[in-house]
Amino acid sequence: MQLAIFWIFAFFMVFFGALVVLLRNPVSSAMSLVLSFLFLAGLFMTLDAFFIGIIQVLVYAGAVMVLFLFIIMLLDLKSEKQRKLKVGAWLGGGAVLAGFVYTILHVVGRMPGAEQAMPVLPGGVGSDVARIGWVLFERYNMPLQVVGVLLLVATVGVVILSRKELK
Amino acid sequence: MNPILLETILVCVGFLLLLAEAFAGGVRKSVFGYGAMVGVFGVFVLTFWIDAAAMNSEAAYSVYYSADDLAVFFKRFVLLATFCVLLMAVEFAPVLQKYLPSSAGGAGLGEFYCLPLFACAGMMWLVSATDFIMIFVSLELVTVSFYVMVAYMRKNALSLEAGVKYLILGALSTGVLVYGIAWIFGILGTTNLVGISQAVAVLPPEKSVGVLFGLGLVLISLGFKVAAVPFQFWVPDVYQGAPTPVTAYLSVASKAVGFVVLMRVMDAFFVAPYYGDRLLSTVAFLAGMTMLLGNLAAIPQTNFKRLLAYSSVAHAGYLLMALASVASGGAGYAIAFYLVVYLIMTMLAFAVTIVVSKSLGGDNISDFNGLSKRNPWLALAMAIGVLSLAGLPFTAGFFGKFFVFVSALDAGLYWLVGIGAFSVACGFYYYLKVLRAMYWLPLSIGESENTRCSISLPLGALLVVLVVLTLALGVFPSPVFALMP
Amino acid sequence: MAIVVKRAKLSLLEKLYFPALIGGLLITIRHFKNMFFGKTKVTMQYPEERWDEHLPPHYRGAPTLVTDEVGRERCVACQLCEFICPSRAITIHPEEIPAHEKWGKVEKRPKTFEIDMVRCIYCGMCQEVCPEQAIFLRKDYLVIGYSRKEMVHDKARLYELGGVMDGLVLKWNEKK
Amino acid sequence: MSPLLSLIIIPLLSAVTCFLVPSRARFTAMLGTSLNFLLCVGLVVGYRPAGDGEFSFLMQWPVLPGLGIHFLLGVDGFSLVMLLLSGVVSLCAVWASPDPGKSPGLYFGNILLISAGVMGAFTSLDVFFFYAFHELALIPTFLLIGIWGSGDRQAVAWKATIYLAFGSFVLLLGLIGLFLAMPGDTPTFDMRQWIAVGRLGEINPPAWVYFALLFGFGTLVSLFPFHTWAPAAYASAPSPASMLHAGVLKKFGLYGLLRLVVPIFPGAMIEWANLLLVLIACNILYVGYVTMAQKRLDWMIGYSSVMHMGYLFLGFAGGIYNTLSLTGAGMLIFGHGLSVAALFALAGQLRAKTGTLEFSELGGLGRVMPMAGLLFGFATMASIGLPGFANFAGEVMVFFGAFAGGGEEFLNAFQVVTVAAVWGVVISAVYGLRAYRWVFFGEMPERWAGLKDCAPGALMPVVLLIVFSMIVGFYPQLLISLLTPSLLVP
Amino acid sequence: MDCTQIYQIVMMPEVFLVWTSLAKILGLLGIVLGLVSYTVYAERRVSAFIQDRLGPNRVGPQGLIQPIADAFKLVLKENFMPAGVNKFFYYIAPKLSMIPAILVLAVLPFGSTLLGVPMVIAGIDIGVLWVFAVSSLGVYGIVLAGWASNSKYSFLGGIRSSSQMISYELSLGLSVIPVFMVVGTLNLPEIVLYQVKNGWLIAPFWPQGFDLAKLAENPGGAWEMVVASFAAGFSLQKLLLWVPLFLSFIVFLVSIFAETNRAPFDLPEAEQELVAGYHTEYSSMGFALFFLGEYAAMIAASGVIVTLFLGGWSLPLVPDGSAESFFGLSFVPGWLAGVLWGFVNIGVFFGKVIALLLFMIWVRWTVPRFRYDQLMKLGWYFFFELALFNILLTALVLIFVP
Amino acid sequence: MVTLGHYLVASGLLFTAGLAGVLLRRNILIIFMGLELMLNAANLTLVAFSRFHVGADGLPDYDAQLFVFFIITVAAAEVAVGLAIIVALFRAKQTVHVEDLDNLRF
Repeated sequence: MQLAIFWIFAFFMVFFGALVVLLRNPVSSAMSLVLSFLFLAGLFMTLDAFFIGIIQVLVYAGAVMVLFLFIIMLLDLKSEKQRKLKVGAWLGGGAVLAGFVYTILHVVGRMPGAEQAMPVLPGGVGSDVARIGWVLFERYNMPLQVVGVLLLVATVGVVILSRKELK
Repeated sequence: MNPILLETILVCVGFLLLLAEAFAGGVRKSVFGYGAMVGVFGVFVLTFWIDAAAMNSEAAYSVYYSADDLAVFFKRFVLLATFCVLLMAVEFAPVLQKYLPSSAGGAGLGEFYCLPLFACAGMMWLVSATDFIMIFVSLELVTVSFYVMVAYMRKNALSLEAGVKYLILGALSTGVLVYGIAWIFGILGTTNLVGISQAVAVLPPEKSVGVLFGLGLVLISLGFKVAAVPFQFWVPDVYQGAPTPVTAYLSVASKAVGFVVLMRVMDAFFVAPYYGDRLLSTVAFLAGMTMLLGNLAAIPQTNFKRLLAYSSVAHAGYLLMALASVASGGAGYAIAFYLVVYLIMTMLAFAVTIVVSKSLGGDNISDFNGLSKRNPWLALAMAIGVLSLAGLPFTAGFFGKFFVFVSALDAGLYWLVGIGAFSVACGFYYYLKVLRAMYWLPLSIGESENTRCSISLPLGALLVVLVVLTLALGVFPSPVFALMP
Repeated sequence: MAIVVKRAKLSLLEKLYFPALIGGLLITIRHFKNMFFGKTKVTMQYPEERWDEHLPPHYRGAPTLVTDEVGRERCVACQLCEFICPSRAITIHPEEIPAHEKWGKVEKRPKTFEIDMVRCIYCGMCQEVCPEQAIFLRKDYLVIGYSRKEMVHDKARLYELGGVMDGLVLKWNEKK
Repeated sequence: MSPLLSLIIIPLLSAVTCFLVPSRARFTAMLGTSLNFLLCVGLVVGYRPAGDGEFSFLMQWPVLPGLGIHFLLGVDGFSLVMLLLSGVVSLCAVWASPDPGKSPGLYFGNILLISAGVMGAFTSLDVFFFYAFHELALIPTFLLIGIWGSGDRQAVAWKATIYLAFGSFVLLLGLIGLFLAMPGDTPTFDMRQWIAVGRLGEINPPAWVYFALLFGFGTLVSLFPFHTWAPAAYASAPSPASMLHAGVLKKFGLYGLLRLVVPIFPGAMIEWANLLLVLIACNILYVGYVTMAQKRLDWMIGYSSVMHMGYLFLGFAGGIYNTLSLTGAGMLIFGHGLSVAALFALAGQLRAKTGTLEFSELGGLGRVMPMAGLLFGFATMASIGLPGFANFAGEVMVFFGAFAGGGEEFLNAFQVVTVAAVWGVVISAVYGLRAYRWVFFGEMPERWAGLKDCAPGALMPVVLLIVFSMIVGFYPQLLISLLTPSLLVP
Repeated sequence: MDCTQIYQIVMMPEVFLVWTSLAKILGLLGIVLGLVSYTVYAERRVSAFIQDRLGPNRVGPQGLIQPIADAFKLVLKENFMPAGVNKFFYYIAPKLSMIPAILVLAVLPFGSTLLGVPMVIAGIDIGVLWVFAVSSLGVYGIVLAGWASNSKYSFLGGIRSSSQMISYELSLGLSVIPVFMVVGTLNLPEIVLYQVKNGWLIAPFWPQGFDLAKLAENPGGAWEMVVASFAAGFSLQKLLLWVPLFLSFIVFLVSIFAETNRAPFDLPEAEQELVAGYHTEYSSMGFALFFLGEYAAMIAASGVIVTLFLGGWSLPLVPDGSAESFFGLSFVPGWLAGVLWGFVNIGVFFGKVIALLLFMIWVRWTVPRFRYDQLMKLGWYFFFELALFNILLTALVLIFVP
Repeated sequence: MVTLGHYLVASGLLFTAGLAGVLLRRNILIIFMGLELMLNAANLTLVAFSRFHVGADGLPDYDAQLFVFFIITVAAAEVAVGLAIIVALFRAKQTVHVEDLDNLRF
């Protein structure tokens, strides 16, 4: 059961992830990405990371990708015309990717803990949101502040960069 | 004083300036630039009062925030760099203004003065970070600030292109970094550098493949940040396109903190020779390629900022060489000193570029033609700057190279030193091109010797200080060592 | 030239928006309440309730032809109405009245008289122009049919709708 | 404060003054170099050797004690000779320089910077500053050639500067290697300690250091395969630059070889002597023949100066065996410096007058410029190494020393090369005298008829140089007594 | 296999969970879909009444069968696909707009318990986040419809919708944080239980501590009991909390209007400007799905508001489904009382939802539409700050007032 | 049985897909999407590791989940800024193809 769920989610996640790259229409790419993220969120849930999974949907599928879609539509990007295929670039890129996949398989294959089954969590421990909250505010308060500054900078930046007329 | 207050104060200054900028209508925008400078300088002064003991060792942040000597030194470094950049930014304002879509005078400048403050705070956090989470977060703060600053001149296609390129490459390196950290965390079970070094020491060898994989990815990402070949290809475009003060900032401060992170990360893995050896050889290899390519590619450049970009790659190569020779013990000093002198001379070069490009409207090397006839002193300052970059004795740059090569030779990296010698000769070649333009070549047709570049008082003062520092440190470098960790 | 309209300066209360909002809500709920409890009476339940008895005297319904009190066609097929009709709804084919007919004094009468009710706009110009006062707009508003053909009122139907009209000027009376 | 410091500071200050007040630049430069010259003479006169291997007029400031870098000045006999040479040539260079035309401040300032550089290099006892002061001259040379040079000046300046920069960087690496090889815990750049350690044989630096130093110093001195920058640069450079560079600055390399390499690398020098000798032979014979083939006076002088470096290297190579050879080398440095400076000064004057130095276009100038011709004759003879000039004394000592250097074996490499070197004297006589004839004798093209002889002010420096050369030539002991104690064979 | 075996299988925890969930899903879907169609009907009727009209009253008594007639009409119409559309996305967009609205319902506790089964399909710990996450997906349907239709009106509608929804999601998310700060959980059933105990969040000093059963035992002391329970529920903190929570409620409510594209924020489908916005080019079932999706979203949103602020399924007098007696009526056995109370709770919940729906309809026919820049300004300059400030206020109250 | 390796390979493939987008596509927006894929692959790796390495209390390592939280936040900010830049670029040059970004050449 667990395995089946994993396979479904993982397959579709990777499948739609690949579609992002393969599809010519930017909107299709973006929608594939959304689907990929949704399945990824599903995988998070199979890993008992509900909070992360939901945040994934909320932030990525709900906000980031809408922004993408919005921009694609705003710029009125049509399907990519078949530009001259650069064989060299594709071969080079393909070689890099193949090498990367090989490396990952190699690394995972040689990792001692890779065969380990998922440990069972103790029951009745309550919400993982609360625990993440505790860790966040007790241990990682400072990075949280830094992220706050980061968001401020991003906001200022976006206003500066996208406002029609600066005032 | 608790060291963590430094960044807090800086961020608060930035925040207040932003608010003031938003609500104060008629104030001249340069006021905010000077305000930011005052803030930076104030924090710089405060660094001499901090007391690492004031940090609560029980507090959670003590795990991932360290106020050791290295951190404090580079905090000061970053603050000074920010100060110079802000000064240059105020000077650069008219050029910037030209490329901003604004009706009212000075619109959008206030933010330009505030963003360096946040970037600076990010870098200060970064040099203190001893945990991958903190490293990641503050690195991103810096990077995002730079995205904005690089693309700031948004009516200028060059700046935007630079912004996009920096964005793509920056985000790529972020992705790689995160994936690498994930692997390191996965095998070692911690993101804390101290914890990592403890875990690495007792790690059974059959588990090391994953760590090595992650470490490699982290190295690649940091290679992007410090512009090491083959991850340097974004550098020339971004440097050329970005507003000049931002280029200076990017090439000095961002690179410096990249090296600090690299040092800290490498430090954590040195406990295990398995990683130490591989790391060192990798870094040495990178250093060789970086020096070679940076210098060779700089030779045919005709744009000064682009030239400085490649030269900055080359300097990254020298720094990497020092990093690869940590076995010699003095490498840390060499890196720190090199970065300090690099700060001074690069700022000098960029400050002059700003003056020239503001008056003559371009930053090609040909715009420097005949500068010695126009502004002899400006030309002299530039000459001293580029000669220092080339590493001529009696300039600070020479000491920088000297220490680097001493440590490299000490560590026995002879082949690397050989490449280094070749690179230095190349370096002479292209730096002399600037000298040639300023001293040999006549003015461009239709220009008279009387059209001088005007230099504002603050920038002139900055130039004088930088020249004096370049020369003084070229003769008497010990004050810097006194400040060093 | 552009006309600059000055914005009214709003008081704080007005800027707050909520009082006005609540005021608006109250108004609408009052309407709702009145309607709900049947206080408002504006809508007629049409098929059940009809207009007929409420129609005003000047109501202009379907155009019709009328006969006089003695059953004569008043229309003399002068075709003025056909001519005046703005929507060209009227088609008249005149014919001579055979002398052997009972009212064979005048020369013409409509052989066919058709008003296309799909086109008719109930303007009443035909009535106005008619020298014989033969065409009248009556109070029929239910002009319905299942096909276009049915919507064309022929002479018989027109007379059926129009009925008898007496007490009017009869110019040609003595000749009849 | 040591008088040595003023030797460096005076030209530096003068240079700054030149930059600030360009209109009075020549005067300032003359004043500064004269002062320096007098100071040098005074130092030589007032010098009392403190003992073998000891230095006088010491002063020391810590610069980077952690790495053992100090600002350390001091002189012994050898350095004094070099200082004297620098003083004379600097003065003459300024004195003999034609009107620069544009930017006199920059022009004289650069000359003074070169002067300050050589002064500093020869007075520094700290290897770091010894090296650094030499580099000080690099950029002024670049500018002087590039702005005021003649012919294909830009390419030449470029080539020379890159060559020198690369050579000196390799040299720096060699010095660092040496530094790292120093025994003991306290790092030091003190030349005295290095020499002492070398003499005691306590140091065993890796072989690459020797080659780095040989390559580095060799490039600066234009040792055979690395010499190509030199003739072109000298030919193109304005005469004061050539004078200073060929006369003094170039000798820095030999100074370093004699000072540092001889005591520290006796083993390597013996082991690789044959290689060096081959290079020297090439330097003398091959370059000699190339010199003969030159068609222009400035190129000829440039090549001749490269060729004469062969003698100096011979002295250095033989120096591992006897002091005589070393002393001769020291003497020859002095003599050659004077003679080549005189030649370049005159060539500069000629170029200023005629605008060309092609042999084919010149001829018979002795008739219109008798004084210049006379002095040129003297200078040529000095350069060939005829008796009566300092060069002769030096060459003789070198030949004797080197010939004896190779030991008892008959016809060993040293002897062969020495014989070749003696043949080189003949070669230099051939080209020197031929050039003299082509320029000052024979038929004179019509267009030179209106030429005037050089002004006395322009010839005085040449006279001064020749007089110095003759003094030493007639009384070599003057210098030998200074040189020998500091150039004792280990 | 006899009955007991079947019973055992059915009562196995996993199987039990499956079929009860299925039952709940079907039940809830039925209710909600019915509610959707009748909301459409209500919209028409209410708007008519407000405008002094009668509205649909022909099909069935008072027009109550009208929704069914509408449904038939829509299904039977031609499904017309204009030229030049992106077929795939044009086809899929209406579905995308419907699904999220229904998915939100999964975490809403629409009743207490019925026969011991909690009346929520998935009482997960991250309930509210689920609501936000899923409802934020609703924008895709609209945006894609606008884009795929190859029509300017649709496109503008889609663009407006996406930016509007993103903007208001911020204040939406921020405005409920005070609720979590007060309650301390994201689990929606627990939030409701908190309100049952401590009073509704919209009015935190609501009486607590009495229920009708006790009241029935002692009818004479009713007044005292009411007063006492008021007193028990009252505290300074609660009184002060009322301010931020009320602000939260307002902000949330307004943001919900924007999120569901309801007037006065119905710019994506502004008839006067954009014909019908993103669904201009849709007909038949495609159009119907958009319509239903919009109303389903309204219902879901009302459900969330009810759950978060208005006490969920609880009325102060209504015990949860475990009570032993039903108004003290002796002929009702204990188990039946529980069932009845369970139904009452469900009824209360949907009653509140319907009230809110009516409120939304009422507002729609009262308030004129905002201009686009006003809308954005309101969201970013006012509600965003207000929500932030509100969080701060709540924190201050929670920390400094005992 | 689902093992750690399953998740790691899945995330690795996702990372590769993202990398492919960056390397092979010329549309900046798609490249950017590829970058997001890469970040999310890293997130999956982190969460998988955190779940499979339970601590002494039997719970997953929440540090990693927190890291993921930060990554998501930062990525969102990055996307916002990035898209702003891309829009500005499009306004200036009417293109989002990397091949058209050729003003900066020597």
